[in-house]
Amino acid sequence: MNNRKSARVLTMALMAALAVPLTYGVLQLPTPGQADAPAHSNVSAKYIEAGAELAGSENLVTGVLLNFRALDTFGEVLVIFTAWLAVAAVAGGAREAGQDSIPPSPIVDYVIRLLGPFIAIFAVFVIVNGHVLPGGGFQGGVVLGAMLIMLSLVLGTGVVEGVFSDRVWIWLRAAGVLVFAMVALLGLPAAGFLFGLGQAPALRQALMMALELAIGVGGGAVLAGLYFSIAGTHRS
Amino acid sequence: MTEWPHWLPILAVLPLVGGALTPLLFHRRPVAAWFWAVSVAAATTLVAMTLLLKLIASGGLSYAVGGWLPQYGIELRFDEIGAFALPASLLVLLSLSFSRHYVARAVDSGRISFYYALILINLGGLNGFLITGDLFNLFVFMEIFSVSAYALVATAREPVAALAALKYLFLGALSSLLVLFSVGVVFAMTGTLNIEDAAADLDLSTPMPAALALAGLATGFAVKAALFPVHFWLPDAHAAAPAPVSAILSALVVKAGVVGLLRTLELFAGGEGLLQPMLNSIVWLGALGALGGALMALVQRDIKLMLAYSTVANIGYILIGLGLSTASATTGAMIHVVNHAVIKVLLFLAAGAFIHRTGLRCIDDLRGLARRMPFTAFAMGVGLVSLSGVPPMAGFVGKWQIAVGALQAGRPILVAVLVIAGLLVLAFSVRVTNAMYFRPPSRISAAAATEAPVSMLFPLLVLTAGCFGLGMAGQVMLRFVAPAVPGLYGGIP
Amino acid sequence: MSPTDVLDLVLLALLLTCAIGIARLKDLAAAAILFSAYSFILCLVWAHRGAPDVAMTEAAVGAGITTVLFLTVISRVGRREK
Amino acid sequence: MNLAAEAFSHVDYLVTVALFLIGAWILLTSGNLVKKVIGLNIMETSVFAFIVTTGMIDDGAPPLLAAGVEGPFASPLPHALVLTGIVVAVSVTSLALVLILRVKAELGSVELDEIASAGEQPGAAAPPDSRGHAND
Amino acid sequence: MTVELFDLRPLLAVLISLACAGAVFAVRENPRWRAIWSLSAAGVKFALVWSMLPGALDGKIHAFGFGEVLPGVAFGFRVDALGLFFALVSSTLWVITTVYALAYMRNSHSLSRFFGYFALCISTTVGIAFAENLFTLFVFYELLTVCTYPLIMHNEDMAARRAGRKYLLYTLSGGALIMAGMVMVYTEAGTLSLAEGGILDASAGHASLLTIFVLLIAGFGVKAALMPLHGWLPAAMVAPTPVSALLHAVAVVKAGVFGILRVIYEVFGADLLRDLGYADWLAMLAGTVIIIASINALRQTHIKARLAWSTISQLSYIVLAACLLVPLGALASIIHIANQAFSKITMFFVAGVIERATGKTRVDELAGVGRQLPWTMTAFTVASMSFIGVPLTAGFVTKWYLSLGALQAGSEVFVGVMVISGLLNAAYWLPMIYQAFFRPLPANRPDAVSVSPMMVGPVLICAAYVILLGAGASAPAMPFSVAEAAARFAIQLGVWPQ
Repeated sequence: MNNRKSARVLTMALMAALAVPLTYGVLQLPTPGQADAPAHSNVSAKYIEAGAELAGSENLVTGVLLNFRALDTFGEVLVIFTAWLAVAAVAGGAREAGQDSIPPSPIVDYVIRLLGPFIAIFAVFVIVNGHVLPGGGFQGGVVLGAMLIMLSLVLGTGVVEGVFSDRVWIWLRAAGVLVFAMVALLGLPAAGFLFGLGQAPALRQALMMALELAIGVGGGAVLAGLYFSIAGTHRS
Repeated sequence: MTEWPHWLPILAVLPLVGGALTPLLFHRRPVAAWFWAVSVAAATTLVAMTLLLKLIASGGLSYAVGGWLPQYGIELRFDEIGAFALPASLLVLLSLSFSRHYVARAVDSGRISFYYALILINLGGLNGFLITGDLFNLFVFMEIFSVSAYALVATAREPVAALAALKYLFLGALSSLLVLFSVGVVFAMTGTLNIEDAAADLDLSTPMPAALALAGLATGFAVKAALFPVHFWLPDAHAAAPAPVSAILSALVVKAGVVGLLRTLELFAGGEGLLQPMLNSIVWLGALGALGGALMALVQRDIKLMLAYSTVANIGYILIGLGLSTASATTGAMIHVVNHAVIKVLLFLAAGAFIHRTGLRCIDDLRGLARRMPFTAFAMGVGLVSLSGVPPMAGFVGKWQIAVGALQAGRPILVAVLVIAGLLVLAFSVRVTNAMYFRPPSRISAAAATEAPVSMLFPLLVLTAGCFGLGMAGQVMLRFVAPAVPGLYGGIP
Repeated sequence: MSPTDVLDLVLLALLLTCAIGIARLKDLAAAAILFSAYSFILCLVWAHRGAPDVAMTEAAVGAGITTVLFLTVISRVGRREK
Repeated sequence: MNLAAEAFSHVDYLVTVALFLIGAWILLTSGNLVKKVIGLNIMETSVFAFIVTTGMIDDGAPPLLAAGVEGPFASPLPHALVLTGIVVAVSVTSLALVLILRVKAELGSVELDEIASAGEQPGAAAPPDSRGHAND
Repeated sequence: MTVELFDLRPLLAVLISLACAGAVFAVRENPRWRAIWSLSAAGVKFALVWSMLPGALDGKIHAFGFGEVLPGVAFGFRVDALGLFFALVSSTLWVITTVYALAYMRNSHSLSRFFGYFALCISTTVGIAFAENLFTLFVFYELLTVCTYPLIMHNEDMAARRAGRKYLLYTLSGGALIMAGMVMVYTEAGTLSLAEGGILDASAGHASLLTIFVLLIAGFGVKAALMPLHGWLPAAMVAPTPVSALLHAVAVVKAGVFGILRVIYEVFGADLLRDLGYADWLAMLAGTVIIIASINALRQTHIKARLAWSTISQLSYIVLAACLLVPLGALASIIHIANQAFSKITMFFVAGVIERATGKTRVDELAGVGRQLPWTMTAFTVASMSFIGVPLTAGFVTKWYLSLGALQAGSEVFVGVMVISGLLNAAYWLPMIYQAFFRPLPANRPDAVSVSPMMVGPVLICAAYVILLGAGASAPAMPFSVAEAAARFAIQLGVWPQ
């Protein structure tokens, strides 16, 4: 307990020591919000000016994610899949027959049962309109995941997880990685790895849609899977 | 084959996708999973070799992902630093081949396919980290190999594994955040994420924000590299993990931090005034790490802890070399990154073979094993000798270059540090070899042990040969890495 | 000082108070709930910064999923911090 | 005076710095593993807030080029980065949480003090596998 | 005046005993094949080294290079007269010692390990002798440490382990010093290859030159048991007698002094050292060591311990002579490598024989042993005469030229040192001989066990050689002529002051 005290004092000193240069440093950064700051004038300007046509998405964020910085997105899909792999690999021992964490009140139960389908539809909507409206694969995916988790809160993890067999779940979770890899490799003979989808508009739309769906489904399934692993399931 | 332009992304994507597929295709089929993992790693090694040939033939390679101009898309590069991908892939291949029988005892059967998947993904993340020319992409790949590394530590059966992994995770996440924050600062200052562009645009006239970014990047990568004051996460994690994982962590994942520091140096190549203080402090911290790590290694009873602390010491050497920023010291550091990787994998795998056969990991319990497991013991001996930097073994080349660099920089004290640290390494090497060779067995499991299976001996054999070969090949490697140096320190010679 | 600025400042102040509250709370469950509120405020800030995508994601992940995960774990390991 | 103006124009940055420090404080001082993870999350969100701020633009529109919307638009790049970052963050958080569950199951507590006092120095004496001793 | 010619023999001479070691390890515990391999390898190496003698005598230099490991750091062999001289001594003695060891070590444990490392030691010793540059020298010097360690630890008991630990502590630290010195030499001179006349020059500045000198001399001085770095040598007495012979006469200590010679004559060079004046200090040290070590030897009661201290003092002769930096001094120091080797190995063999035959190991137990083992004790007498410096024995040659050298260098004090140490030698060898021959064998002393001729034979051969070295020193193709040639190169003087 005593060394905890000293640790606190030490950390406090560290924080103070950090605070000064951090504050001083950020104060000298270009003022946020100014249109002439490098953050806007340099690359972003190009995106805003030509990004929509080049990337074929009026939602520039989606365009950046799926085109200019698609490799990041691929990495991101992999990180979250890796996270599930990791959780599954580690949780294996810790998983006991899970009691569901929070016993929900009947009203919450009812509301969530009622909302479930609508949320699902909303998620799909977010996914498929990612190129024109706010949203896209991830955004929809996390909504999907949130819905699955809410449902398993009220119905019990086992029920929701039982919808699919383990093998189906695992393929769903890998969907993002696999589809992404396929799209990426598709380009190899032609324009190159993760080719800018700029060539044929029709093909572009199809591929982007496929990517968005895969990312959404994969993300949702993984997030649900994370919850299942942590909450523990009724099946060993 | 070398004409085909797309090898660069494949280098990272192949192990990543291969890893993701492992549990899908081979869940609960350990041998098949092992075979798959080994072949993927082998293929990756071939890709890396192809790239190396291209590099030697035609100088640095650059690849615009998706055909977008580097500044707007993501640029991949393959330079002398990124060439570390070849030893990385090769060492992972060897560790995987070693794992076959090891995991059967060290990892729950249900998790084995995950184990292989995580190792492959770790390799993919490392390769991506090594070849990317984009700051944020650097962060993403760093997270890939970090997350897989945290999990790999926890796949071990030891009860403390989870806690060790958690410590590792907290420190790792902290360092990742520092890096991400600095990336944000650089973006706010330059509006670009491409390392070369940023290096060109970065305004170093007003020191402060740049210094902030530099400090953040340096600290973040220093934590990843287990530089002395922030090394404390390393020993527990590396000792708790399964031996092949310890090998990969100690040999490769930690080195990623060093590579990150090199990239930082590239990013700030313009600002000698900024770099010099950082480099100085790195030198002294490296010296402390070299001595402290060796001392701690000396007092350990658990052989894997001993090896883990010696990693801290060797990182110390490497960072001394980086910080000195004389040509020979820097090249020495780069070479030692590779040579230490080979040595350390050899040592951890040999220790793993002992643990696999006897279940013993206390140095005093290894007595008499040289008679029961002669090849493994020999490999261990060779590894320890070359770790201590005795010529003509692998460990010598880097230390020699660093020592020469230290004298050229007019800091003979650092030579003394290197020499003393080398003596300490010799001291604990003697402890181990004495136990293995000149003591009667003290435990039944040691007296009854049999030589490790071929799938374990083969990697040991290759690595032992490597320890000799790399010692002889110093000149070659020196010529290879030399071109990378001028790009690093800007004004400093 | 335009009303939007005022709104900004209020939100930022709320953020800080939430964070400090989390630091001070000894009850983990309460801290987790407060973290959810914190994330929600943050996503309001972002929505107001012209980043709807990020706001949406943060709402679902930060305020939603992460909090649920926290609560699940806390229900297993006990909610009092010593 | 000038400093005050600076501080006001950079208030977003200052707040993110404050949040970063608070998160770090929790992460470093709390002895409870779960609390540490919460602190980690605060740090992460603070960095995200920082990056979003770099891309914001005064009374600018979201980067959605629907017909008729006039600029200035906020920079889309930071938003993309932060989206990625959020997913990474949730991955790390969940891994940390499941590790905590295992620590609880194997060492019986999630309080570092209790763990330290309860048993051996973690890692230092990682016990030789029972297999080994069983033979003796 | 010297011709370099590419030649495979230096490499072969090193590899042959390496191969022998491999073969011995391979044949596990099969005594016959072990003996065959060891002896044949010894013979072949002996022939190889001798075959290079004529060339070396008329100034040819056989060389074999592997090229550079790092810039300026090459790995290669170069057989000049000095190296050949050292190789001659060690390869000659290896044959004899192998024969002796085969008999002495019979029915000891893990013999393949013993003879394997035994061979490795000689391999590395020849490597040291033929090293073209400081780096190669250092590599083999460290290898020698590694290879002798298992021999010292052979008995695997507490005492052996303590001795082994002490040995490693000393020699490895010495290696570290050399390493540091080497780096400094490289940064000052830009090369590491040894050259007559030295590779350093005064431009390096006093500070670094002195550091280099101290580092290198101390580093090699450890193996050369130069006081105060001698601690490991008496402790290593616990090793089996052939090992002691190896340590004291053939390999280890000689590697040390050889290294010192290389440093003095071919890293610094006589002229530079004369200007710097470091050598005088080293000479003083050596002189005092000669006296102190002799006095210590006087106080020892164990035969082998007395031999050890005598070794320490004898080695300082070599260092002292080398530090005179004059031709005759160089000659004396080089020739003494051979003289001390043969005389001292005789004594160790004798000690071994006595131990095996009568089980006696202490000086005061020697009464009457002369009657039991007349031949052996005669050999012992010859050896001790040589150490005392009686004419017609090897030791006399050394003392003669050393004194001449001292006069040549104008430091007569060392002649006095010669005389005193001669008296001291007499004081601690003669009583043993007196005991052995002129004191009656105590009653109830059991008869001596008969000792195999494979042990007595080497004793007599060595003794004969001691006389040969003394009486026929100037005969052609004797070590003396080689030493003379070596001294010429070392000191870079064509003409001898007669």
